[in-house]
Amino acid sequence: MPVSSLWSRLVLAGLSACLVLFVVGPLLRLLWESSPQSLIEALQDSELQASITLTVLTASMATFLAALLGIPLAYLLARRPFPGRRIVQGIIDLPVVIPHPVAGIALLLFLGRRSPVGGALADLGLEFVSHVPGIVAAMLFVSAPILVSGAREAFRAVDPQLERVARTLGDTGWGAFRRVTLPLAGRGILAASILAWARSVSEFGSIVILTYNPKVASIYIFDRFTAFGLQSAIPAAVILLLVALTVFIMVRVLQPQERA
Amino acid sequence: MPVSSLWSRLVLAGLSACLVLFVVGPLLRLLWESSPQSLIEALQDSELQASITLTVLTASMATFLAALLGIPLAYLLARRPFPGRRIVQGIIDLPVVIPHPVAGIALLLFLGRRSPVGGALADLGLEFVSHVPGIVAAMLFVSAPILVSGAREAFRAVDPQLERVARTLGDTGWGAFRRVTLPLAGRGILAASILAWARSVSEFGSIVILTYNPKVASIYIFDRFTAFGLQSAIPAAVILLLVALTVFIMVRVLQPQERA
Amino acid sequence: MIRLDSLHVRVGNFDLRDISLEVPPGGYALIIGPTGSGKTTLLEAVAGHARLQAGRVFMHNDDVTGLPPERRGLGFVYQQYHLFPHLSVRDNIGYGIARSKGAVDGAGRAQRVLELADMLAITALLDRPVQGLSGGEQQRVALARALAPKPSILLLDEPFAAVDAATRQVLRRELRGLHEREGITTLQVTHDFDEALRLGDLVAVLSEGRIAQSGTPEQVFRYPNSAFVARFVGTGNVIAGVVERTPSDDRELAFRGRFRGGGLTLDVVAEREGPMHAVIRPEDIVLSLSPHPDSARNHLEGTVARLERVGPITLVHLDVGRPLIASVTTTSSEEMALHPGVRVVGSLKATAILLV
Amino acid sequence: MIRLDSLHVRVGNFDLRDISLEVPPGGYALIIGPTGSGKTTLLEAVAGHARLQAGRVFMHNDDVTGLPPERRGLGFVYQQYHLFPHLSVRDNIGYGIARSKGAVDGAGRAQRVLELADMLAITALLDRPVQGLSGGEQQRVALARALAPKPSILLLDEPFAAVDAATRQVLRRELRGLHEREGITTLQVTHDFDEALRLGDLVAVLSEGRIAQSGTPEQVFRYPNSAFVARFVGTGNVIAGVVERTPSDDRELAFRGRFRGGGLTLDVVAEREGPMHAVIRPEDIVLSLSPHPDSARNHLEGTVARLERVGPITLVHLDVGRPLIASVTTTSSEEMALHPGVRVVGSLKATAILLV
Repeated sequence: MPVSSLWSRLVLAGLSACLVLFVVGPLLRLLWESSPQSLIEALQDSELQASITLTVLTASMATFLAALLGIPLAYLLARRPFPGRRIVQGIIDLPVVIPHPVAGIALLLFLGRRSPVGGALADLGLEFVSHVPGIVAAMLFVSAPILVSGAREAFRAVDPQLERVARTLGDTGWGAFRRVTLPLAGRGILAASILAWARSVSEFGSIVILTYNPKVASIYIFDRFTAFGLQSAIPAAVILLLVALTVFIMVRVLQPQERA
Repeated sequence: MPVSSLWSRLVLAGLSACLVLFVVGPLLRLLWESSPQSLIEALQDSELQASITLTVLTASMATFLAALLGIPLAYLLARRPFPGRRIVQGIIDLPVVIPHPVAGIALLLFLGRRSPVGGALADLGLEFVSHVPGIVAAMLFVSAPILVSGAREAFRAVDPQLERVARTLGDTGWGAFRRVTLPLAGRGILAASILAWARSVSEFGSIVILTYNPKVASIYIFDRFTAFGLQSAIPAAVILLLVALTVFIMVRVLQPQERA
Repeated sequence: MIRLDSLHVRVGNFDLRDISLEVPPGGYALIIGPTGSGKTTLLEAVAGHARLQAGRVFMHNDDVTGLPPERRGLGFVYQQYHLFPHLSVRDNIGYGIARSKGAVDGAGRAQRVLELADMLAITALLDRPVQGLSGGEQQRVALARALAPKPSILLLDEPFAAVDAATRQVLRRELRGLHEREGITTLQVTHDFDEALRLGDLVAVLSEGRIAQSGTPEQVFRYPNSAFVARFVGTGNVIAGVVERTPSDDRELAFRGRFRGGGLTLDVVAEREGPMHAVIRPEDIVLSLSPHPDSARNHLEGTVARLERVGPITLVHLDVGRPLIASVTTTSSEEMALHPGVRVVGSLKATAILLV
Repeated sequence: MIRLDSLHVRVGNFDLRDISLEVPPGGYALIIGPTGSGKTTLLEAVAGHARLQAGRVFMHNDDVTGLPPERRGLGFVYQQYHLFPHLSVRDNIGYGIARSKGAVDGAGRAQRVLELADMLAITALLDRPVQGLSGGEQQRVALARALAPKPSILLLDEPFAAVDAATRQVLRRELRGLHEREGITTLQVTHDFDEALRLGDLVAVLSEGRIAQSGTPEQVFRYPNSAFVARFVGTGNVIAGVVERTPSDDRELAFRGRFRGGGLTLDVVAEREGPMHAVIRPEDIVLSLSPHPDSARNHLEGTVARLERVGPITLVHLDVGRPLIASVTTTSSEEMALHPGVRVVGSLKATAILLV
């Protein structure tokens, strides 16, 4: 190896290290602020318990809906060339770039009693604004793109020729999908679902507008922070961080080993 | 094509359409609520002007920093097997799953005057909490992973053999990077940067904790919403949505045509 | 039996047209052609993966044109094998059995897998995942998988492209043996005419989406019907030129004539006049060191440009005003002490020149 | 000139060991071996892309072991060509010129590109992007790009693997011609011994990271030093067995002996006793329809199992208790009316049996 590359390597490594430290520093600092006792105490707070339970349930519901509607869409996007596919792909990726309060306001307008859609659903007894379904809707809006793009990539990673092979071996189209494509894409889809679940748990900006009460965990933390100050928000923040980290590690384990 | 597949196609298409409508419906509804006049009026509001200017400037600064530190890291992750690479990769992806208010609290602890890092920087005149640098820090924290992973994929998509070819043709390592890899990864890196910029603009949950004032656009909208109600937040929300859409279309145009 | 009746297939903006071909029951047919000539598309149309614009596909006298692939009862071995990565070798081979018509029970299925594994010498691999297999091993597993449901028709897409030359020879021999034992009607695609010579009963040369020539490999090799086929199958020297009738000899279907082209003038036996290609097989050129009288009508003087030894045969690259390749046994080459620069005479019978 | 001195290269857990080889100035050497034998790794070590565990690389008597690839002054043509996708054909070819030592001005560069494009018949492609090119065209552009900076050494990694057979022949001929005109020391990797026979002055057979044998292609083909090499280069029949000394004939370096193996007993001329392989070239077996006295020491009776015609040669697959392949000219095969089931006698001189 030529000598010059040592120098360029040091610059590369130095710049990279700055970024890594900037990401990991705040998280370590937050963990550092908490003690096992304070976490246990915080977990005994019935309001925090309720908000965590609510977060888990709503995030799970949103992920279920995202999977139910999103996996078929992901398959279509990955495998079937249909007119307007690029446009549909674009629409489904949109929520990633929309500021969260803007998403909240848009959902409020769409699902509020005064809108045709929201009104019709309210007549059926499904209220969104300031109700639990509002939380699920906000979570679904921000997490569906993550699930769809992850599942789409998982389907794409499966060689489409394998389905053809299965058909020459006597499988119908659905049989080939169920016995070949789905098992092969399964891990990727599961990882995408977990990531979508985590994104749901992390959402704040749109839920704060749609349904402040009952409070999901991120709103509970914000509420503690504004009402009682930093120290009082830390234990709940640490608990939510630990949940996020656990989920994250699960996803990493599920995802296929990366290329070199 | 066998008859059975028509039925299964309808189910697939129906489920997919639900999700697409759920995403596009609220956005159309929001655009519908605004009129050109109301937008022009809103744009003349000096407070909104100031918040949009602030948002653009801070997001650009955050993107610049993310690119400066993140492109080298992306190259290392894509090309050089180094010990702990998977861990570094994991760390850099973490912010995606961390609830935004938790990220805000972690940054507050890390960059506040009472922390060693924040204290040292404050002595140098760089204050974060309730100051503009806090906005940039929050934006950098949430957008860096997007830039790094996009740039990493862009580098990966370039055949590493091409650099080897360039070297047998007389290029040094740096020359091969500059004349071959960088031009080929350029569009992908630019698209990732724009996406990171959009993510910075969209951020709310961590900025609201770190620096409420001066207000970036998403906080301005939230502030209007809580202080004056839904109607008063709509024009600003539409403007931010239009900005997001513009950026989004730019990214789509830049990204390489997708595989079929 | 496979019968293709005026198929027309369109994929993107590539057309495969007027494809008619009949492979008799138990026959072994090869489709050859250069990259991009539509070979794989043709196989996919036979398998039912590609939509037909026109034409019909018959298998054993049944019209299967409208049937999906799973109901055509055929085996397909893909160029890249495409083993199922989530299944073991055993489960890959067994995949199709459970779904075949004469539904087999678990024991019958296990029995059939063992039988095939034994036949293809992969018994030791049965419990392995497919990832670590070599090219040749994957090839055998793919073949066993395709044969397991006892298809009456086997389609092979360049089955030897991804293995090295030594393995290729072994597999080629095994495949031919297997074909003879199982009596399956086989249609294989290849870009290698050598393979057709070694394996096929019938060969069809594909060029730009159409069948340029079909027949036994021998026929196609000896009597290519166009300059394209002659070049592609490597019949020998192909020279563009013009045929003229010799004034003294006319009123017959085949007449003695004169071919001028590539700087040469040759006595030929022709059936029509005008622009044609002369095809000369290297082994039809008899080399000698000095001109001497013989019955051949054409004598070409030139020098040896280069020798190329291919096992027991030596190809002699001649310069006779234009490049010409002759072949001699290596023994003769040594006896004549051929080496670059030597002056030689190539003798060539008029009847040995094929005009296309 | 390239000289490799006891190279040891480790990539992952694969080792390339004890590689010593010298290619004389202007020579054309081929490294052949099966997939996974380390051929490409060897080329990368020569180019300076792979780190050496031990050993030294010399080019023109300079020790270049410590130099990065860009300072070794060589051209490298990769198996998959790896043209720069963001540059036109012209800019691909010109890429290396600007960076070569005798820095050329813009006009000189354009001149060199035209010269090479002309030589390789790709002038018409110069302003095209590289995406639409066929395999053969890409191959030529890659070759032109590698030759443009006038390297004194050219490395080729399976340059013909990705083109079809017809194009391969043309390119092979062109490459050999180019080599002779430009006088570049060339080192090529291939898995195809045929290529070595046609192209190389020197061949090294690689097996599991070591050089199993090296020499002229003729030497290696005629006198393989191991069963592996004999099988790999396709010398012919390889039979495992044991050599015994004939009691009456001893005290000499080479002695008459008896080889037993594969169900056969053969008279041989051996240099040592014990387990060995007998290598018999198909063309050394003389076939006749009935036994008749001749000078050959071995007469093997058997039946014809199968005929395989390869152009002017016919391979006769015999069953003599074990399979044995003989080759005859197609003419003889026809004269003898050979077909499966015919009983024949194969005669074989004791001196024609190579023991390894």
